[in-house]
Amino acid sequence: MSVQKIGFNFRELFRVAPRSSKVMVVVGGIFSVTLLIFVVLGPYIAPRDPYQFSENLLQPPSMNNYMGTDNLGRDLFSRLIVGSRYSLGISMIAVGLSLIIGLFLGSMSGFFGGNIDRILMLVMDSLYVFPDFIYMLVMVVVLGPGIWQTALAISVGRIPYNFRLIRSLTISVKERGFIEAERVLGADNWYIIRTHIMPYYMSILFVTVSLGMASGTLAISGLGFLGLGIPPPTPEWGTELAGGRSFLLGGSWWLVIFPGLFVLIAMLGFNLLSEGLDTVLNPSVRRLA
Amino acid sequence: MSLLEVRNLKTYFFTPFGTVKAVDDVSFDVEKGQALGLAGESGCGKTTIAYSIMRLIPFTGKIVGGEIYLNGRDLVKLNEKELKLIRWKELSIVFQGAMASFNPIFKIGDQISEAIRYHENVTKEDVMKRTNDLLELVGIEHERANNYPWELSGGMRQRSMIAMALACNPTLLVADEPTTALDVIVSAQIMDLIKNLREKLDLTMLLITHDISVIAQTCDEMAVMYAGKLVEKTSVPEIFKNAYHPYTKALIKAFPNLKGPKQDLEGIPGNPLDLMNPPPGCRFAQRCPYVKETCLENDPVLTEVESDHFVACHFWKKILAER
Amino acid sequence: MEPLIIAKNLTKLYDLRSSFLESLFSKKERYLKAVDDIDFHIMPGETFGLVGESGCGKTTTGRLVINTIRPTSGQIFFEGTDLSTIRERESLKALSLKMQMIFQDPYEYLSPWLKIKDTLAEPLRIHKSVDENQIETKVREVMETVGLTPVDMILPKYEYQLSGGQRQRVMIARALMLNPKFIVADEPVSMLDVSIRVGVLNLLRELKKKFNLTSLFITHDIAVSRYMCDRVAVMYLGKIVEMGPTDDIISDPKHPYTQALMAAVPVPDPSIRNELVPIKGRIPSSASNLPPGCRFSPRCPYGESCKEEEPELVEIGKDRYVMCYRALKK
Amino acid sequence: MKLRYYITVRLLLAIPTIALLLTAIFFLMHVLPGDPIRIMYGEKFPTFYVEQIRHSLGLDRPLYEQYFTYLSNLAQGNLGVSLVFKIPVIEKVAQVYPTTLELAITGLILASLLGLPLGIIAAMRRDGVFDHVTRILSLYIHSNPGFWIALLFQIFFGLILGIFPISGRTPPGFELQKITGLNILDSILTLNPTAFIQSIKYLFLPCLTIALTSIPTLSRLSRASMLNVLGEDYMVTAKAKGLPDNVITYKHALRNALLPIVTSIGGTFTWLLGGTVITEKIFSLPGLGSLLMDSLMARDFLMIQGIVAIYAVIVVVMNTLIDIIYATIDPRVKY
Repeated sequence: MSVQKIGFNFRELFRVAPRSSKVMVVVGGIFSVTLLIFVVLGPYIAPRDPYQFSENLLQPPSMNNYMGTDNLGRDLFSRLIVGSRYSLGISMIAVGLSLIIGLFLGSMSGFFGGNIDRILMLVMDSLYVFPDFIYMLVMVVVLGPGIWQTALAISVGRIPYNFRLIRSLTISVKERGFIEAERVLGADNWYIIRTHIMPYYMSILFVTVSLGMASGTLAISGLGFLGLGIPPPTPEWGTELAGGRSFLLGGSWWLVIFPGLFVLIAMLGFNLLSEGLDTVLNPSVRRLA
Repeated sequence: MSLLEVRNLKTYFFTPFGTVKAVDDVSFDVEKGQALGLAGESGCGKTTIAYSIMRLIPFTGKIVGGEIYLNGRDLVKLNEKELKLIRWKELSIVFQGAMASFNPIFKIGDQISEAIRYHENVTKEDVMKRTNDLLELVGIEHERANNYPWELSGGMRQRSMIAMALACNPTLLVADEPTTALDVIVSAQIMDLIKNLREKLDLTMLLITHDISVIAQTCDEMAVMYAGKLVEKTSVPEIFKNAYHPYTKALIKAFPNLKGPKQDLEGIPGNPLDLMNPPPGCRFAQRCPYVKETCLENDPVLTEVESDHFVACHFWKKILAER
Repeated sequence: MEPLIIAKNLTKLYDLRSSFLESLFSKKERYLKAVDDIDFHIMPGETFGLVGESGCGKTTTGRLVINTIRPTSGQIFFEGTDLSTIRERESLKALSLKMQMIFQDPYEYLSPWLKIKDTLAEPLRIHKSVDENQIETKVREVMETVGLTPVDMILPKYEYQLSGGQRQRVMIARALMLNPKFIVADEPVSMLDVSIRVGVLNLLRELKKKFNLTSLFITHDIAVSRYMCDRVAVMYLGKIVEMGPTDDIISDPKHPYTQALMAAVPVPDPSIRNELVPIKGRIPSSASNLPPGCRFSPRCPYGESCKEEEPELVEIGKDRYVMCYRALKK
Repeated sequence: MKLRYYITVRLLLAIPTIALLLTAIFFLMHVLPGDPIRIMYGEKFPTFYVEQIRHSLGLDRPLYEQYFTYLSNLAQGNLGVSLVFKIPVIEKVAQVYPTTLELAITGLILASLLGLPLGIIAAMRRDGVFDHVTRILSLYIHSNPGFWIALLFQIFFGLILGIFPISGRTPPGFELQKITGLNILDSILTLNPTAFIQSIKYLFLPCLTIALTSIPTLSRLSRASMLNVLGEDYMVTAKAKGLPDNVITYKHALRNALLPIVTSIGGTFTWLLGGTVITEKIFSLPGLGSLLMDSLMARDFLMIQGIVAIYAVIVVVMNTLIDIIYATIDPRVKY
């Protein structure tokens, strides 16, 4: 009994996907898109100036301040909305950087093999077994604070993962028959990579970006929480959360809960999206058995 | 009463793209001590028949109608618990890809003796002895019992698979493409082995293959399937001499021969049918040289045209007259 | 007449040391002799067959001839030019205009990203051999030739929407697109359903006549080689053990391995009993540990003492070669 | 004999990995902009003294020389002297590493005990209620950052319920004879029940935090692995053989499914170890992570180098160990 293949038509793939995955894609998509709108239009959406001090220190949530105010009287809701620029924006830069580097090195390594591959594999495997969060910490300290420095540190943490993914994908495609057929036709390497291997990357691109966004957000907020992220007064979720911690014993729970919820919702959005997309785009996973 | 009676079997698969009628109203019998060869192309539903008899249809598929009587008992009605008692003891199967059919982390001997241990109340020594005997029976030194499946060659693995299938002296042996994926010489040796075992053990067998010459050499009866339907069934000498159905006739002529004069062959035009949405009428109609309007509208019924010769074709009389 | 293809002392070894690790720690060199010092030639217009079981090196030979892999030693001459001397990218590209390949598995060898239209146009685009506006005409013409009809229905489809036979016809059409002189067909029908095999074989025969194609036809089925080939070479573990005109070999096989291969072909006729295959054992697990003497001796039904020195491929009659002491003695 | 050879080879192979990581960290600390001494003592510190300190640490010598000194010192187990604590780095690290190790290992065990069965049961009841619930739940847990979980635990168990301590590794006045440095193990070895209960009590929240961050990954991996095995042809054979259900599940499926899971535990351990830094910081555990954070803040670069080296050794040893375990349980690995 052969299962009819359906190729790579997204609409068709989505149509035949199980309902749970569809729900995941839609819910995750809504979360992610909303947050991305915050990133782009944050300052226009925020009801108040996130840097504006006021007399109302440590006010609990109210109709004036939806999520209360902090110890300097700044509106927490506005700070968190604008903060998405930093928490998610940096993550986006990091994902982009790590993807470009991972794509380049991974496809070279996988396609050409040989000694380049061996050396790159050794380096990347070494980095891979080492906890990425620890070298992010060290790099952030060495490079100093700043948006680009943080993004660079985080992307380095992600490179080994992307490298391995792209490399194994390249190898599996390279071994496919139609690549050999291209060689017989007289096509050169660059042509083959461009027309026949690149499309394969597209099939994992969305899932990888989405997963990368989740891990990037986690890393930035973690760095921020440890006081190594973007320094105050810039409103970054992790930094806000760490700042709010000292007022917890005074009963100002909102300073901890709301930043945490923002991180949680972002993570949930990206994770739902990647999990759902993964099932939709790789129907074989659910055709096992 | 025949040993195996398949009556109006319908097994469908329900995929997100639609329903695949893999086996659509198929009936046949296998007498005790006989071997029936079931021939057909990939996707014609012959493997699904094997899996239906074993009640091993994967969860996307379902037997939606019909009965399968083994010794008068309807297998379709049995629950999992009752099936466990029947499987391997009365019904065993040789799978297509013997590589994947053995569990890679257990030794060959363990996997064979396991089948005996759970079905019969015998001592450890007896199990050991029987396992070794089985391996010797299929032409493998019994020391090989200590090998892992991946340490054996394809031919030896298929031999071990046959040994395992015979472990509990099954009433019916189903062999699903036992020689595909094997090299020419090895597959000839495996077919020899099956032929010898049949004579030695008086096996009742259902052999499923795409290669009708294998059936010609090993079976008593032959049934031909096309696109989920049985199109012809009779004894092997009869079908090779007096085939009625145009598809059977084309199949018999579809092999280049090695002996006799070199002759030009005629292929069957067209392509195999998509079982997702089969058109009404005879399923072979698009590729049939005898096609008339009625073929496109009415599904031909399997009729007994001579004694013990069943054909599903509207024009069997015309074909008979042409002979 | 000059042969179109000459293979001289052709050898291909594969390094079996699986990993970087092993190559570091294991001094022992393990090689698989996929193709072991073979010679043959193919005349223009001829269909030359390579027959043997899997692992005998027939596919490797095909790839060596088509120049997708390079021999470890030995040469292949195409129209008198040693292929190993062609190094520049442009000349290699030009070479692919003249020789093409049809692969075994039509399910693997067509790119899933392209419509049939583009799959077929691709060779023309890579070589820019036809004007862009001429491409579709050419594609349609070739599709008609190979029986990919109705053309308009098939053009916009993807490979996974076609049946196996149609895919194999696409493969053939693609190989024909550049009007090659020489084609390597690697088991073109073994993955296809019985009912469409003959159609594809017949198509290949027609094309050969129509375009006066020279081809190397690789198959495991000696009966198919009888149907298709003018001359045939039987390979065993990287060596040619018998070579000659197909009809001569089929009517009087000299090498015991050829005899075994023939006996193994099942006969679609219940009145003729298949003879028992006069051969024991199986191919050694890897050609890296060859037996001493004749490599066929462990399986040879005649059990003669050929265990000291390996026989050579010797001409025993007009254009007939055998690698067996016993056949020589007679 | 063969196994011993395999272990030797694996251990030898671990050396380039460790060397590479150490080299990377060395160059990271030395090549990138920023003078560690300057950063440490501040802009106002007299340049003369900075130069003197640089000289005494050998920082004014050419980079390659420093690198080879670093390597030869390393080979002798000398990681230098901490700029802050003024004691050898190795001594300080030796004091604190058991805390991290204990946290990581107990976390890994807890995560495996919970995560693996969840995934395997979910695979067996695929597309059922249990499967869906675990899938959603583990996605949800996976979306909670470790520090957030830790904070919630502190608020709930520590502040509201008050049943678990929320900071430190031991209560004040805790006495335990030190054998391995791992409190739980030591208290068992010395048959000290009070210390045992106290150690567990203090370890509970950090350990649970660490475990929760890894459970989703593990359950997902084991679900995928089990599904893979359930789809194999040999499972059909097992069913066709009419074997009892528990034999099919436990003998044929589970043992095969566990093989890839064992390999993935290495990755989980790496991920989990990264998480210990924040967890230690939040629960004020005196481990490598806290020490690393303090050293990072103080720009104590020799200390940072030393700590990273120890982390590298821990993960590489762990991964090598897993490789060896895998080789002993999978007959297909040839060594």
